[in-house]
Amino acid sequence: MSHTAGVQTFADEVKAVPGGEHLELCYSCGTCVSKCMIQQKVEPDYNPRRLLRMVMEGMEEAAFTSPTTWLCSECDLCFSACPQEIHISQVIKAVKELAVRAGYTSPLTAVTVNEDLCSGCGICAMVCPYEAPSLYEKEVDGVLDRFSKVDPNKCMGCGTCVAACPLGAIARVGVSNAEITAQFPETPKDAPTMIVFTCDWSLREAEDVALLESYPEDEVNVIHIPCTGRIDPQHALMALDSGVKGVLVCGCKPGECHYKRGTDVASCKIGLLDTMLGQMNLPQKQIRFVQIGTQERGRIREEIDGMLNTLTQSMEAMA
Amino acid sequence: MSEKPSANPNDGELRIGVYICHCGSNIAGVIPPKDVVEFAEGLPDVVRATDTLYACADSGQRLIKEDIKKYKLNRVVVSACSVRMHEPTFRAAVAEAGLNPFLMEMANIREQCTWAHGHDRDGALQKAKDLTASAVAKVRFLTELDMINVPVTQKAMVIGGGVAGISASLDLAEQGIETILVEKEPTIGGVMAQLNKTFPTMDCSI
Amino acid sequence: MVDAARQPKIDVRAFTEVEKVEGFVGNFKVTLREKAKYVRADRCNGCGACTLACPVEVPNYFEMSLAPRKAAYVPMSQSVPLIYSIDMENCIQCYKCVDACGALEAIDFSQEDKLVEEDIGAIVVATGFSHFDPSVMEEYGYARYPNVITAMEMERLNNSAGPTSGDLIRPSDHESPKTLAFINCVGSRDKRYNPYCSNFCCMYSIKNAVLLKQMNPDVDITIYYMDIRTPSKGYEEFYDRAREMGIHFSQGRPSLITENPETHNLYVHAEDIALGRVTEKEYDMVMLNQAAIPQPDQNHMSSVLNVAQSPGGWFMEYHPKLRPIDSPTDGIFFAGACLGPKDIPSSVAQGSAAAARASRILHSEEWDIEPTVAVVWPDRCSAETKGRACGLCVKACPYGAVKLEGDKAAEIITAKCHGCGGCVAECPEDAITQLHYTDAQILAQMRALLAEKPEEKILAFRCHWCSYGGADLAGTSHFEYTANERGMKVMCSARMDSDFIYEAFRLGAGGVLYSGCHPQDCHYITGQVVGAKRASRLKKTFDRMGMTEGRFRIEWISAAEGDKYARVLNEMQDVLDNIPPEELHEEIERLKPEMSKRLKNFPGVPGVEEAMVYSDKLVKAITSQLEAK
Amino acid sequence: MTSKPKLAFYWAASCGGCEITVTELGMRLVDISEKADIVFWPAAMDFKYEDVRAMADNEIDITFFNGAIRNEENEEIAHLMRQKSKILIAFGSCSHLGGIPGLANMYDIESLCQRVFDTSPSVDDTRGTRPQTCTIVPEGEIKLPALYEQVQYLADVTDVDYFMPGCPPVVDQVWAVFQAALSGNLPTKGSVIGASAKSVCDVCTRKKGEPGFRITEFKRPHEVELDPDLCFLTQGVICCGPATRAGCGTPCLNGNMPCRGCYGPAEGVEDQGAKLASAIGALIDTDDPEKLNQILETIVDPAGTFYRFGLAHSIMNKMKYERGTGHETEDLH
Repeated sequence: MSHTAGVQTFADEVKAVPGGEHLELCYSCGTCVSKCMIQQKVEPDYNPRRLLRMVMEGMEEAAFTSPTTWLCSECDLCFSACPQEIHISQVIKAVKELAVRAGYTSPLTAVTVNEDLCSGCGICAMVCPYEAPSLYEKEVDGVLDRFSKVDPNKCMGCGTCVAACPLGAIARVGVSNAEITAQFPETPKDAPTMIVFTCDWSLREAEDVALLESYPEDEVNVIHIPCTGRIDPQHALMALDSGVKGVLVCGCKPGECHYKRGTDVASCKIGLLDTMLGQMNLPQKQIRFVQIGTQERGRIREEIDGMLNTLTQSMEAMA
Repeated sequence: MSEKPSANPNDGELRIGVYICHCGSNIAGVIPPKDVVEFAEGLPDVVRATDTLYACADSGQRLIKEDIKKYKLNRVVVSACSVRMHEPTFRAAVAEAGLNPFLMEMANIREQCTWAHGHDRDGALQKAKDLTASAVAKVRFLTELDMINVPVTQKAMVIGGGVAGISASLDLAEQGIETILVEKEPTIGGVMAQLNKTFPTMDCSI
Repeated sequence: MVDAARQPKIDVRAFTEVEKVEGFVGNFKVTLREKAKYVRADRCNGCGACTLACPVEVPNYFEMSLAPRKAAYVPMSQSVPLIYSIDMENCIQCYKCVDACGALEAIDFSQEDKLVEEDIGAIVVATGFSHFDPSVMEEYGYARYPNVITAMEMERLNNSAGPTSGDLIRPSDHESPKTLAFINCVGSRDKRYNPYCSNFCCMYSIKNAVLLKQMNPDVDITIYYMDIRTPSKGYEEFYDRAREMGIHFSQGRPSLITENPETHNLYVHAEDIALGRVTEKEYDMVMLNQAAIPQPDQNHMSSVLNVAQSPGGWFMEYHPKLRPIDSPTDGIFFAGACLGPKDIPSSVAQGSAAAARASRILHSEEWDIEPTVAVVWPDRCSAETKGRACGLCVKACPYGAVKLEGDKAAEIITAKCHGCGGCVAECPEDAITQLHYTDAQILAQMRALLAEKPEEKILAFRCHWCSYGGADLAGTSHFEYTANERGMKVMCSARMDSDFIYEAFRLGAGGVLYSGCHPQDCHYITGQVVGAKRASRLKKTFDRMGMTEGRFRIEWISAAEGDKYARVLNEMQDVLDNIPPEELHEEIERLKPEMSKRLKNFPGVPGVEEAMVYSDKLVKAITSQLEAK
Repeated sequence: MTSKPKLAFYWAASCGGCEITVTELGMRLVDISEKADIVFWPAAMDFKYEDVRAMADNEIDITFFNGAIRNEENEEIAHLMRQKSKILIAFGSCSHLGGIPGLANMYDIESLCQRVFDTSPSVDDTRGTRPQTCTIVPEGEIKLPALYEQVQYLADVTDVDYFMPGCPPVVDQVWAVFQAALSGNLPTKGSVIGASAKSVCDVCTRKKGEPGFRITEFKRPHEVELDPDLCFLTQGVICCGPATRAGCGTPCLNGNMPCRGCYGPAEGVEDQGAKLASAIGALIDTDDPEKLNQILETIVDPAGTFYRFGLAHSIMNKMKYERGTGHETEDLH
């Protein structure tokens, strides 16, 4: 590590980024690592603490190839927990920007835009928490037309844009409209079947995740989405239309969303949908949004059992 | 102190000695003390100006004491550290040489100069000179003063009956000093009394 | 404790608070409030019959509210003094205690708080510390999860004199826990709450672990830590012993505790730093090693005693290395955790140290105090010259040290004067001076500092106790600020005479800082108030004159605020940098006559004219040297 | 005998605007009448249902059917026109999606009647008058077609060949469709004709929102001075353009009014209103439930806004009337 005076080191570059100024204060307590769920859920080598260390030690190459650099979704759970008040996500973002400049690319699968459908409304660009999509213009048949394009290094794959795109012009493997609707169950008329749309992050504990799979499939049908920002009211309605009796959407507590705002987006959409169902004089509680906090171990069981109970009761009442 | 203070206390010849402390590299690492010495030599009534590695050290104090005699100094300026640090030291030193301790003035060229302007050497040097000149200006108008004696009530009060307060009270009382130990709770003992066995003796804390 | 009670020279005044401290070294007058106990100390024999009879139960602070006490109570059976009291806030006045006390007739419901004055030569302040409330850290679930407890609660649960007679049980089901986690640095070393290291918690958690393990070797204890700090004699060895006993140490600060809603078992989420892996372990019980924090009434005590506070709220020592026990006020000393978290050995040592510092004074018949007092030139006082006393000096004095009777010139009672200089600066006739801080001395200093390129300089007036200390701290912390600052020291902002400020601007100073203690810290009780009033008058005057905002600045900077001192100076430098030089020059020249107008009486002050003559000579010597270069 | 193709126009539950569009063809109608015979057009010419009934099946080449299916008569004629026409075109929003009349599906018939016959400010009648399907008068029995419980669109009751959206369809598109139809150039059956595939945003030239743009309060067009160069959404005004099929020629946008969605869902949109809620809901900025409610309350009548023309065509409508999951007996909001 040569810290020659006057020369801008890797650490200096990172420290120059807002939020990165306290980098050297990190005393490696590991709070960020355990507050974050990426290591447990996705990538064992994910470790913000070590990335900070790599930056301090000038280990550019190691930092650029570290999964931490690419997987951090800036949820900032660690920031509010950091006893040294280091804005870790901004440090990581700075590293990522330097990595991109150096030619490294994100290992994540980004969403793609189907230009045959895209009308250039720009909603994807507005809703994205990461500013990954943007509009550009190109000539089509002699006319300047507007399309969206997605920066694959910025896209975290939450699917908020996929749900927001009015025309279904944005998709990603695993979260396309067709893939989601294909998971809707065959519904026996007399079963209290419910669909649980669950985001990848709101259930921190392994036992809660396992619980989801423990219900009989004709009762609780689980559809995994990366983030509740991916929830499309169309899907909820289609599900109910197909005979499903209840839809439970399970996302993160406000302020704890893994993709910054997906859970807020979902509560806006579900709020709107709920109002509209009310206007149509349709029962409103068939679609429920629960926002589960990091400390609400076991709450998902209460929620599912509660909804199953309600559904069974209302079916019995109708019969 | 009812006598009328003199407006013009300096009837005799003024002989000022100026001492610029290096404080090792604390001062000398930022500014050259010799430059300040040279500057001080050019100030009115300064008959002696010199630098010293550590003014507060025995050797430094000895130098000042000897100079007071040798150069018949009647005012002393020490450009060194904070008055909160060594004013008592230099007052005592000049007093030992027979000079009224209030005829010594310090210029703070360490805490308030070289340490605060480590990356502005020119600025620090200029400031050190000005602070020294300012002290020289002040000593011109200093008068001999005597400490004021006040009677002492030989009774102590300790506020807080925790382990520190009890310890202080016992030490005072065992020296024969009447001590009032004040505790706001109904019992003394503080946090310590609430503890289980305490380290390292692992005995009862009470 | 018991020794203190037995020692005849110690007069224990429990249930008593310090109301007021006046006077000075050797001659303090302390007013104590002896709170009503409703039990006569001279009659109570400590039998406890009143407690038995009392039907009211309330939580006992001493047991961390884990156990009740009666309204007629002592906090613990070994209380010193062993005198019961009635907690009138909870007492239902059934008078059963009176009956129980019987012939002793110790219970006296007519008691009231009593104010007592004591003459004291020296004071030792040992007000201790308080405990951080971890319920604000939602991640640990304290106060929501029954089996998350604090270290102090553990002390009581584990104590043979405690509510469970030393049986450690879980609050949720009263079972004895088999697996325990201790979490260190809860609320300390955490910039969100308290940035400092709480000093004793490492040893404290090791001690508790060892005690529990000794009682029950089967119990499984994990201590979560960031660093284990064992700097004193025998500490590291003790730590080794704990490891050898099988206590687990896991490096990594837990980020979260979750609870199984049925079993109330707890899951601690942390990174095992050595492994670089996140762990989630299940425990029966978790103990939070909460930070030591200043007493809730520390701010109040600070103003009662007129002593400053360090960042975080602890009392501030006069000098951290050289005078670590002294307060800035001669005759007041600190001991123990009121200065910052401290363990028992250090607290005992500081108690002894404070006693030694105090006994220097207490063993003397007389004590020297600085002679920097105010003195009157009677022939200038308007009471004498015009037969009309203006009384401003009396108003300015926080100590009642000015005697003003009839048409006789004001007189300063030296024994009462503390030397703030407020009367000196306030006197419209310039009839008062302060020894060692005369107008002539200050003027000569100022002129030397502004000899060269005054428009580039910022003349900073600082009081001796706070702002000068703040400037020192900026230096010791190496918080760099503009080298154009030129510092002047007076004892108190009350001494910062309007004439000095006018003169500084008349001499062409670019900026002037007027700084002193925060009002509650003032060494001279209300000196700062006198200074602050004057400063704001000056500010208004300068605003009216059209002076650029920021050239004259008023800031209250404590001895603990080195960063603030540096910041303020740098901001003032920015102000100057943002005025084009020719505009600044124009403004200075334009305002000079305004300043001179206000200074027309200044040359008549004894010594000032001479100081002007002398400083002209000095300035010439300074400038000629620079020109020679 | 003429060999010219035969055209028919019919007006069911609608305002008649679609018929006016046809008349707006002006002189071009003369061109049409040279190339085709108009055999049934109740709004303009004196034809009777009996005349149509008298025709052979598939005798009419193309029928332009506008209006929703609100009563027995609408449905009856829909079946009749289907039977007699080779090509049946759902003409205009009402027949395409249910249109404005479809908004009535938020209410049950009785509450609608109460409003219309009892409580409307312009009504002064305390007799509780209700339309009767059958009334005896001295001349005999008069029948009125019965109102249906719900408003349906044409394809709900019969097989439709093409859908031509718009409220009303714009004249040039109508002309283009006539030309295509008369020259036999219509696309595959079931297509939407006289419109584009993409959304209104595709042809809107207003400046779109910046990344990260969020809505904190919704406003109605009259509550705000609208900048003609900026996307309505960025001005807090709901615009249905993002999910609405283009082809209208953007007369609303040109008039500085947001798209109201009359051309129905663009390609790729399953349910226009739900999709708009999905797109516009994602623009709201709050993590505070109370604030969210405040923001949502600024959307006056979300269902009526997002489903202004397509409520009868929506999934919610299906849930209410087909799946029987509706609670028709519950009190209205």
